[in-house]
This record gives sequence, structure tokens and C-alpha cells, in this order.
Amino acid sequence: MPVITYREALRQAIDEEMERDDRVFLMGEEVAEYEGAYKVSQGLLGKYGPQRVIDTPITEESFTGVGIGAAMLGLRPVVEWMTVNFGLQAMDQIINNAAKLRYMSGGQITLPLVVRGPNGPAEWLAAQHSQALQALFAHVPGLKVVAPATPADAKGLLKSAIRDDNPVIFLEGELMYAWRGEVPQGEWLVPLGKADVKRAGGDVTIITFGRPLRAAHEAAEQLVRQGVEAEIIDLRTLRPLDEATLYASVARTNRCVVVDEAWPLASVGSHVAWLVARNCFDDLDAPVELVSGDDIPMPYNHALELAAQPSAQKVVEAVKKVMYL
Amino acid sequence: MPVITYREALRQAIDEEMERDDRVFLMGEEVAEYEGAYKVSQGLLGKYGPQRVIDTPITEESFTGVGIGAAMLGLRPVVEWMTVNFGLQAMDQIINNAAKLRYMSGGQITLPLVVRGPNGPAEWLAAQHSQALQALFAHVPGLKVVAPATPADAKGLLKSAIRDDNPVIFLEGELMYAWRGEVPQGEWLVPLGKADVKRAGGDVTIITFGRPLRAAHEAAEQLVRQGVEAEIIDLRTLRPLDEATLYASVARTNRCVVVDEAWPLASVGSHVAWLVARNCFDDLDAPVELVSGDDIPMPYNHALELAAQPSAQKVVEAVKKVMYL
Amino acid sequence: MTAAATIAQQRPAFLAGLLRQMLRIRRFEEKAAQLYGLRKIGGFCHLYIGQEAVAAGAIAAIDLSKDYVFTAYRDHGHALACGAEAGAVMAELFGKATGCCKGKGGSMHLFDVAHHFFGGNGIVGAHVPLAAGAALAIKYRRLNGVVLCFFGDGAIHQGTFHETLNLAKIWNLPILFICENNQYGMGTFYKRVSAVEDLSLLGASYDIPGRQINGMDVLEVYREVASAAAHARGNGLPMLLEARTYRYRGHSMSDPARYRTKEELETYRQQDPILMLRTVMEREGVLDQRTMNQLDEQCKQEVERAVEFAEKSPQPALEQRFEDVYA
Amino acid sequence: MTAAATIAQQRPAFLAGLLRQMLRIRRFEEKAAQLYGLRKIGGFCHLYIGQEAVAAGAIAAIDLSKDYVFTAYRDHGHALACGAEAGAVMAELFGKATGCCKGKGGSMHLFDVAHHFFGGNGIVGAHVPLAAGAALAIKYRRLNGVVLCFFGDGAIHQGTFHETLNLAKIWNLPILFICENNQYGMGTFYKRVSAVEDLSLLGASYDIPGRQINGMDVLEVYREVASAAAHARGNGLPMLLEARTYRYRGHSMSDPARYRTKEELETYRQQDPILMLRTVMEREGVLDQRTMNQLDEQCKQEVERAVEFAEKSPQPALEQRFEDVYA
Ligand SMILES: Cc1ncc(C[n+]2csc(CCOP(=O)(O)OP(=O)(O)O)c2C)c(N)n1
Ligand SMILES: Cc1ncc(C[n+]2csc(CCOP(=O)(O)OP(=O)(O)O)c2C)c(N)n1
Ligand SMILES: [Mg+2]
Ligand SMILES: [Mg+2]
Repeated sequence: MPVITYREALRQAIDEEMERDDRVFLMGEEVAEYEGAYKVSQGLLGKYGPQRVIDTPITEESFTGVGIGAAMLGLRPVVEWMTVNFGLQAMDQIINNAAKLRYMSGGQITLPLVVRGPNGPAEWLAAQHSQALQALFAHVPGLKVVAPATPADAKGLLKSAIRDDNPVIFLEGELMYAWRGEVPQGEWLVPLGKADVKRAGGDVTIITFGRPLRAAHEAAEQLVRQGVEAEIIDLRTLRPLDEATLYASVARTNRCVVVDEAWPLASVGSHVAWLVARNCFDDLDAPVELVSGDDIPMPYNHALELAAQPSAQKVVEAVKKVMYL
Repeated sequence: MPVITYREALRQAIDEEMERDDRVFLMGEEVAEYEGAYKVSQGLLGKYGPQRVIDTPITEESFTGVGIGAAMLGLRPVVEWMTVNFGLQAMDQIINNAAKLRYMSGGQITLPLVVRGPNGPAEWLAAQHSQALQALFAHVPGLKVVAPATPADAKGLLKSAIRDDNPVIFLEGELMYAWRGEVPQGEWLVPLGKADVKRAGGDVTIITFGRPLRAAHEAAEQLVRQGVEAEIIDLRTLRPLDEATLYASVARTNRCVVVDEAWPLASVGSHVAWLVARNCFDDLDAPVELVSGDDIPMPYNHALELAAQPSAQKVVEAVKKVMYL
Repeated sequence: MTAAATIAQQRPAFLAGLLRQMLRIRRFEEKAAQLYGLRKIGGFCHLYIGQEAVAAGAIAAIDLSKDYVFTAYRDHGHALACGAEAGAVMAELFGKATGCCKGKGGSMHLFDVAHHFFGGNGIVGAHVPLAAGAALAIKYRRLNGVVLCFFGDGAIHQGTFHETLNLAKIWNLPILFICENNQYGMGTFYKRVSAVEDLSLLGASYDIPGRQINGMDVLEVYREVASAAAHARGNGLPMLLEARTYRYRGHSMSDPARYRTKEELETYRQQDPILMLRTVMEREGVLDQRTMNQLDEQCKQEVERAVEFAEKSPQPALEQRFEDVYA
Repeated sequence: MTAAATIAQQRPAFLAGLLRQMLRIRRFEEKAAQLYGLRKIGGFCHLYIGQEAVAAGAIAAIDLSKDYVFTAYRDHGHALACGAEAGAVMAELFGKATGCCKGKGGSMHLFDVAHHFFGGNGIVGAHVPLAAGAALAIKYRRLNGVVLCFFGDGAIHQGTFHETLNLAKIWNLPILFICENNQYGMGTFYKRVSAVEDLSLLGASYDIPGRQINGMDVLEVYREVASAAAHARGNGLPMLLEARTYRYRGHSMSDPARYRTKEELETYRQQDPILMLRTVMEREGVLDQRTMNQLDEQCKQEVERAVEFAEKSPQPALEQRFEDVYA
């Protein structure tokens, strides 16, 4: 299987879906002539022309709304936010329009919309550019929320998201774009709403998604040396959550650590931690631990920003805690 | 002690603080000449004039930003959002500016700002006007988030919020404005960051905040008939959370139900439920239950919208569950 | 027969159609007010009385087989003018299962997708980019349609207005922005919150022509929208129309409207859109008292039937609240 | 001595001050680029080279004991022109504890509150309402100050611009909106995303006068800002200035700027703001090569000292990341 980057995997997904369905188009800041701030859309303007690869002014609120409106009429827009931090300017469009129009219209309106962009910290960008904002979207019924952690999932989930008839918030990662992995060519769909066991193990369940999957893998390797076999579950879709996969694992391991790089309070991480605590109450031998981002705006200084994020070491410590090691 | 409404309590707080400190001013849509969409600001224009009670155009994003900018220079603005639903247009200002300016400036900037308005469902208003959005704010470090459930707390917490040197999101409730209760006259401060035991009981801890406090009280009364004494804790401040009060209670009752009218996923409610599950692991005789709003946009039909919200009956059922009754 | 003669022959029916549409909306709204008083309808309910000429005239000027309409929460009139069944709209206000949105949307969020009426939106300014998105879709599919985007004098200061007008111009979208300046945004006289008094000037920043039109005169609205739509259709030349109008009632049912004088209201009643059209028709000899009474009676009966339908319709089952969240 | 004579006498020092400020910024930015290459500085780093006349001229025209400055993320020049220590700014770029924001803000989020420099903001358009809030505070306290709000040609389409200009006008705020039109918003030539080519027209919707000025000419910037500030101060008459300028480098350090030609860049280099002022001064006989070299040497040395300070400064302790979240 070809080894490509997460960035290329996303591009393949968009390219294939644009080729397959001429209702699909891409819109956002710098997506066309500049070929993407992070080069996800490289080559697409040349291939599909300016009608289907559309540069916008810096107006997140309105071009997100334009995407919603175009979807109301049956197009299938892929709206790129240069980063999800800027998407905060479009929260009203996402929460009050995208998530509500189908419901308020009694099912008359269908919104086949994908809004995507890099989420979570990059490096040296400080507080306004380094936020993992998944909780704000995952909280809201009417949206689907996806956060792939590997190139293969990035491609398969994005293709599914574009084919989905609901508004999907698709969360990538600036620091993940260069990650490499095997990705099937052509038709490769990963279903929304299904978690994936990324590593099998019987001693503890580590639940995560997105970029911290790497830290979880590193932690699992370190833990092997101490005789601990961790099972790693990648949620992949944050809304709807695939709860059954989590419970089946914890029923076997009896211990659980959740890793989410967002702030802890009212996060996807703490929600999943509660779900496991509640639904595996009799199975659990220890409280569910959460490894989250620090509860602070992200500092600029590189050492400080690294310290503020989940790391393999923090995951190992949490695992040791739930194993009373 | 005088019995007044929640609305009057808020008005007293604003009035007294404006009288006390001429840096305090009120700004928002219809707050001045119309005296408030919900009449919180009745009489204030007459008393303080248009320089300190300022009507704005319908521009949530910018007048919220204006409030932040004025606070940067040392004024103490009270910004009213006609409802918090409309505040979604100002999320960028709240999350990227209000919550970050102090940190990014290395502590140079102080933001004594209150942003307040009704949050949560009213009646017959449907999806865009009936959202309990506390999780979106409570998630974000740099903000404080307050949600008073009684007239006395409304006054005492609002006065404290206005005196606080941080940006405070102050969540009221349209359906609570007419609630009545005893409220101390004059100087009456309720500290931010302190939960309050609203009812003592030894059998189960019900943790809630805001409007569902009523449902919790009703549930507690029903439960007495079945021999169950519920302790009710009102969080009052959602950020920072007063965890100690919760754990002390659950250590005695060994059972816990959390009630939050928001959607469940990544909510304050599920976060608190996880905190209790984790920190009272050895004390708990049953999983922590969460009574939340239904995970749907709010329907317009009145019977449906009532069904979608926490109720005394739902709380009773959850308590029975954790008591294995 | 010459073209002019054809037009002359069609004119009476055309005028009667406009009159009927306005009367229908008026009677519907009056009944809605009554039923609100009886608590059959709840929540916010924003009546369109006084503004009928805008929706009736503008929507008569387009072709809903290919054109689309978006508006805000004061939307009963637009829904009806687009062809929504009065019964389905009334049932929606009642929150019934037979409502056009199954009782889930309510007064502020009417939709009738079959008739290309795309809402109904409760958030001031939030539907403006949606309408531009629809116009983009029309252009994308080369469908030769046009979008009417209605909004209020209060909404025009929202950032979405600025952003969307710029987009509409740089992308040459077939869209008309119709500001229904009814003088007030809630309790706020529009001049108190606007740096300029002539709101049609607000197109200039985007090289979008603006025109002030008399929103009490259904024929002027019709003419102006027809001509602007012809311009926008195909050519993708957006336009901003400020329709000067007035709402007779308070902002919503709970607003006593103390911020204005009785005299002001009376001035506008003198230019009542229904009265104005009636006068024209009587002058042209195409309407007499009897026909007028008949028309009115028909509208009242339609509204009565709508109420009956709404009354008799079932409530949605409680479990239906979980439907329509996702496709 | 007559007033005119006094001015004439002061002019050489005044011109030298402007020259020095622009040189200081230029040398600082050149050094920052170098250090970025050496990975002493990371993240996004938006250089101000080419635009120095705007910040230097505008900020020289106000009185920072009562006036305030807000800008976006291309902020090194504004911070320095406001009087921030080069060492504290450089240390901030290094992320050091001695940085003006203790290493927490970085390149895009410089602040120097003591010098009334209120940022530095990484979100396009987001600081525009903050600046209006500062102007409101000035007016509220009757302080007779004025606020300069700088933003880019890309930012002007943001909704906050529209909303804030309207607010500034209806409330008569003492604020100048200064659009630094450097032709590009990232890779986007400004004409591609604007419905109008003359951005100073965008004040018209708010009855705010707009002027295009030559942003490569520090004296013109100084004159225009001084006169507009006098107008805004006290009277609360806001104004929109479009300063036509150019950035020589890419958008940020990682942008190769392939979207423009070498010739275009060369054209602007011919009008280099430092070169232009130098020419004026030489013509007036108040600058010779030796003085110029001296000035430049001083600036280079200041920057060298700044680098040394930054290099030698300590990293913040890891636990300090938990400080400054709340007051
Ligand atoms: C973003 C937002 N802010 C505030 C409101 C509350 N609100 C509802 S209608 C209204 C006034 C709007 O006035 P206008 O646009 O003139 O429309 P009209 O009611 O006159 O038809 C306000 C402030 C809202 N719905 N959305
Ligand atoms: C809301 C928002 N959207 C997008 C970005 C990404 N971005 C940073 S700078 C920039 C271009 C801004 O151009 P302009 O306003 O002309 O300023 P200049 O860089 O030319 O100084 C963009 C799109 C952002 N920071 N904020
Ligand atoms: Mg109005
Ligand atoms: Mg620019």
C-alpha cells in the first residue's frame, strides 16, 4: 500500500470526491491560487478551476454561512477554515444554523456540508492560534464531529464526511499534516461513528483521538517494558460517540485512561471518562484518569507550550496510577 | 428581609455597583430607552444617563469587543446580551480576546468585564432561542462563569462579578427573572467560586446550578415521602469549580446525581459527574447519574420542549437509580 | 392584440392577485394575534401587519420555480406569499404535527422548501450569508434563478451584511438584498443606531447599487424588484433595495410599543398598503366595493379554515422530538 | 523667534527622529529574520519591512501620554514606534522571561501597556472593536485622547470593521482607522477580494471621511495622521485612512511570496520609505552620508544589544505557565 502523508491523504479524499460528484466544491481562504495555507488543496485549482476551488476574503462568519446556504440547495461544500481558531468567528453559523436548520424545518432541509481545518496546538503560536476546540463542536446536537489521527483514517473519514448528508466538523492538525502512513488507493471509506482499536492489550484501556494518539502509542511502548499491555482506542468520531467499543474494552481491562489535548472542563475527554465510569462501574478497578491539556491559554514559549500538552510521560503516569503501580 | 424578584435582584446589583463606582457602566441592545428586553435595567437610564447606560445596534461581536476594549483601559463594563444565544456571534471576542489578553500580555492587562444575559430555554422559542450554552464558556480558561439560581445569589454574585478583575460570563434565565426570594438590602456579596448547600440531606447528593435547582428541590420533596433525604448542592460558579464542597458531601452520601439542563456531551454536568466519580471512587455505592437536557435542538412545540428538559420526575428517577430503589 | 393591450387586459387580474395576497396576510396575522391572546400560540410572534406590500410585491415579481426566498423571524407574510398553505403555517404556529415544520420550528422558523421558501431565521443577520450561498448554488449550477434576501433595518449593522455584500459583488451572485426598513429594530428607531439615514447608501462600499423604494406601495415594490431581478438574474449583478415601510403592531406580541406616538402610527395607516392598492384599482375601475368584500371574505374564510385545520390537527408524539436531528 | 522659525529650527531633529525610528524598525526586522533562520525565533513571524513609514509616521503624530495604539499580528514596528524596548521585544520573540509579555505572547501578541501599546492580535479583525472600546473609555473619562487602530487590507472585509465603524460614528468616538494596504492579505492581491479598489471609500457607509495616503512617505503619513487626530480628539470625529504601502517580505517567514513578481517588488523598493525620507533630508541639507551612517550604526547597535539581552535572558520557569491566567 502506498505510504503518503496525512496532508496527501486529505487531498486525495477531496480530489476523488470532487471527481466523483460535481456538487462537491472547496471554499476558503487561500485554498485556490495559493493552494492552501497548509497545502492541502495543492493542485486542485488547476484541475477543477475557480468555480469549484474558491478563494474567499477573510470573512469566516459569512463564507461558512455561504457554505451552509449552498448545501441547503443541494451542493456539497467543503469549507476550509485556515485554522479552527478562526472558526470561532463562525460559531453562530455553525451552532444556530448548520446544527439547527434540518430540525427547525421538520426535516425539510438536508445539509451535506463539511467544514474542515487544523485544530489543536502547532508550535510557537501562542494562545489565539493553539486551541483544541473539539468540545465546542462535539457539545452540539445536529453536528457530526470527526478527528482522524492517521493518514488512512484522514482519507477514509473525509470521503465519508463528504458523502454524509449532515454537517460534519472535520478536525485536522497542523502538526499532523506531515505524518506518514499507509493509505489505500481509490475507494477507501471509513465509516463515521466507529471507534478503532489501534493497539490491542489486556491491562488498561487508553482512549484518545487526534494527535495525542502518538503519545498514547509511545506510552504503550514504554509500558511494555514494565509488563503492561495497553489497549489503545481511537475514537475517530467525537459525535456520535461509539460507546460500545469503549465499554467492551474496559470490561476486559478494568482500567481506563482518557487522553484529550483540550482543556479539561466540559471536554470530550471528561465526558468519555464519565461515560466509562458510569457504564463500567462494576468493571473498574480504579477511577478513570484524564490526561488533558493544561487548563491555561497556550503560552508562546516552546518549553512551556510542550509542558502544557499531553505527553507520553503523562500518559504513562496516568496508567501507572490506574494500575496502582 | 425584603422579598424581591431575581430580576430586581440583578437590577439592585447593577444599580448599587454603578452608584459605588463610576467606572461601571451598562451596554447592550435595548438596555437604555427600552429599559431592557427583560426589564433588568428598568430605571437605570433615568438615574445614570445615556453615557453610562448605552444602547447598541444589533452587533454582538463588536459591542462585546468594545466592552473588552473599555475594560482594557480600566472601565468596568457590564455588557448585556439580550440572550446568550446571540452571544454566539461574539464567541471569537470572548474566547480569543477576553479569555486571552491577560495571559498573552504576560499579566499587563486586567479585564474587569461582566457579560451577562439570559441563558437556557424559555418557552415556545425553538432551537435558536433555547440553548443552555454554559459548557461553551466553562470550557475556556481565562473566563469565570457564574450561574445564580436564586434572587439572593443573583444579587450577591453579580456584585462580586462586577468587582472581580476578570472577565465573568454571568448566566441568568428568562424563566427565572420572575422568581421571588429574600434578598439582603445593600452590601451583599456572594463570593465567586463557592458552591452552596441549598438543602442538607444524608442519602444522596444532587449537584446542580441555575434553573434546574427548582426541579431538584421538587424532587427532594417527593423523595422525602419515600424516606430519602437528598442534599442539594448549587454550584453557582461553573468556573472555577468548587470541588471540595462536592466531595465532602458525596463522602457522606455515597451517591450522586448531577443535573444540568445543557446537552450532555462535553457538558459541565458530565464533567462534574466524572470529577465525583474519580475523586470519590471509594465512597461511591453507585455510578454517578447525569440528568441533562435531551441531546437534540429544542423543539418549538411546548409539550416536546418540556419533555426535552430536566424535570423533578427525571431527577427522582435518577436518584432511585443510584439508590437502587 | 398588441403587447400593450395584453398587459392592459391582464392588469385587473394581476392587481387583484396582489390585493388578495396582502389581504390574506393581513387577515392571517390578525387571527394569529387573536389566537396568541387565547394562548393557542406562544413564544415570540412577530406580526407583519403594515408591511404586506413588501413581501407580496417582491415575491410576485419573481419565479419561484427557479428563484428562492430567505428572510428573518418576521416571516409569516413571506411564507404565505411564497405559496405556503395557510393551514400548514397556522398549524406550525400552534406547534402541531401537521405544521409546515412538524411543530418544531414555530413562528420564527417557517420553511416551505417545496415552494423555495428557505426560512425563517431567529438570529438577526444570520440568514444573509445563507441567501448568498443559495445564490452561489444557482450560479454554480447555471440555473438562471435569483435569490431574494429580506432583512430589517436592525440587521443592516451586523457584520454578516458587510461580509456578504462584498462576497455577492466579487462573485457576481444573483441576489437582491431587500432591507425592510420598518423604522424600528425592536424599540430602537433606526436613526439612533445608524450612522447614515439613507440605508440604501450602504451598498456603495461594495459597488452595489442601492435604491430607496416605497414599501407601502405594492406596485412600486413589484416594479422595482422585477427590474432588479432581471438585472441580477444571469448577469449576477446584486442590488440593495431599502423598502421604507412600517409595522403597525409592537415588535412581538409582548411589546406595547411605547417608543412611538399614536400620530406616527396614524400617518402610516393613511398610507396603508392595502388601502393604497384599493385606491389605484378603484381609480382604474377594476375594483368595486362588492368585489372587495368578496375578496376579503375569501381571505377570512381561508384563514378560518386554516385555524380549524390547526385546531383539529394532532400534537406531535413526544418521541418525535428525537427525529429530524440528523439525515 | 517666530513660530515658523521655531518649526524650521526643530525640523532637522524631527526628521532625524523619523528616520531613526524607521531605521530602527528595519534593522530590528532584518535581525529577526536572521534569528528566525537560526531557529531562535519560531512560529509565525510577520515582518514589517517596507511598511515602516506607516507606524513611524502615524505614531510620531500622536501623544502617547494620552493616546493609544492597537494593531494586528504584524506588530513589531508599532511596538517599537510606541517606545517598547528593543530588548524586551526581541526577548519576547525568543520566548524569554524578560520579554515584554514574559515569553507568553510572542511575535503576534506584543503588548506594552506602559507605553499605551495595546497589542498585537492574532485574529484578523478582532482588535478593531477593542480599539473602539478604548476610544469609548477615553470619551467616558473625558481624557482628550485618540486611538489609532491599524489593520490590513485583508481585515477590512471582516464584519467587525463594518460594525465598529458604525459604532464609532454614532457614538462620536475619537478613533482613527488606519488600513495598511500593503496590497496583499497573505497570498491574496487585495483587488481579488474587494468589491471596490479604493478602500478609503469604505468609510462612506458610516459617514466617516476616508482618505488614501501614501504609506511610503513618512512625512505624508505624519501630516495626515496629525490632522486627522486633531479632528478626532475631543470632537469624536472618526476617520478612515488607507495607507498605500508594501511589504517586501513574504506574509510570514514561511511564505515564499510566489504570487507577485520581482518587478513589482522592485517598483516599491524604488519608493522605499527610508530612501524617500533620506532624499528629502539631503535635499534640505539636514543629512549627510556620515550622519546617516552614524544613525544606522546606532540602530544596528541597539538591535545587537537587544539580541544580546534576549540571548542572555533566562527561559521562564515551567511553572510560570500557570500564572497570569487570572488577575
Ligand atoms: C443576533 C441577534 N441579536 C439580537 C436578537 C434579538 N432581536 C430579535 S429581533 C430584533 C430587532 C431586529 O430589528 P429589524 O432587523 O429592524 O427587524 P424587524 O423586527 O423590524 O422586522 C432583535 C434585537 C436576535 N434575534 N439576534
Ligand atoms: C479570522 C482570521 N482568519 C484568518 C487568519 C489567518 N491569516 C493571518 S494573516 C492573514 C492575512 C491578513 O492580511 P492583511 O489584513 O492584509 O494584513 P497583512 O498581513 O497584509 O499585514 C490571514 C488570512 C487569521 N489570523 N484570523
Ligand atoms: Mg425593523
Ligand atoms: Mg495586507
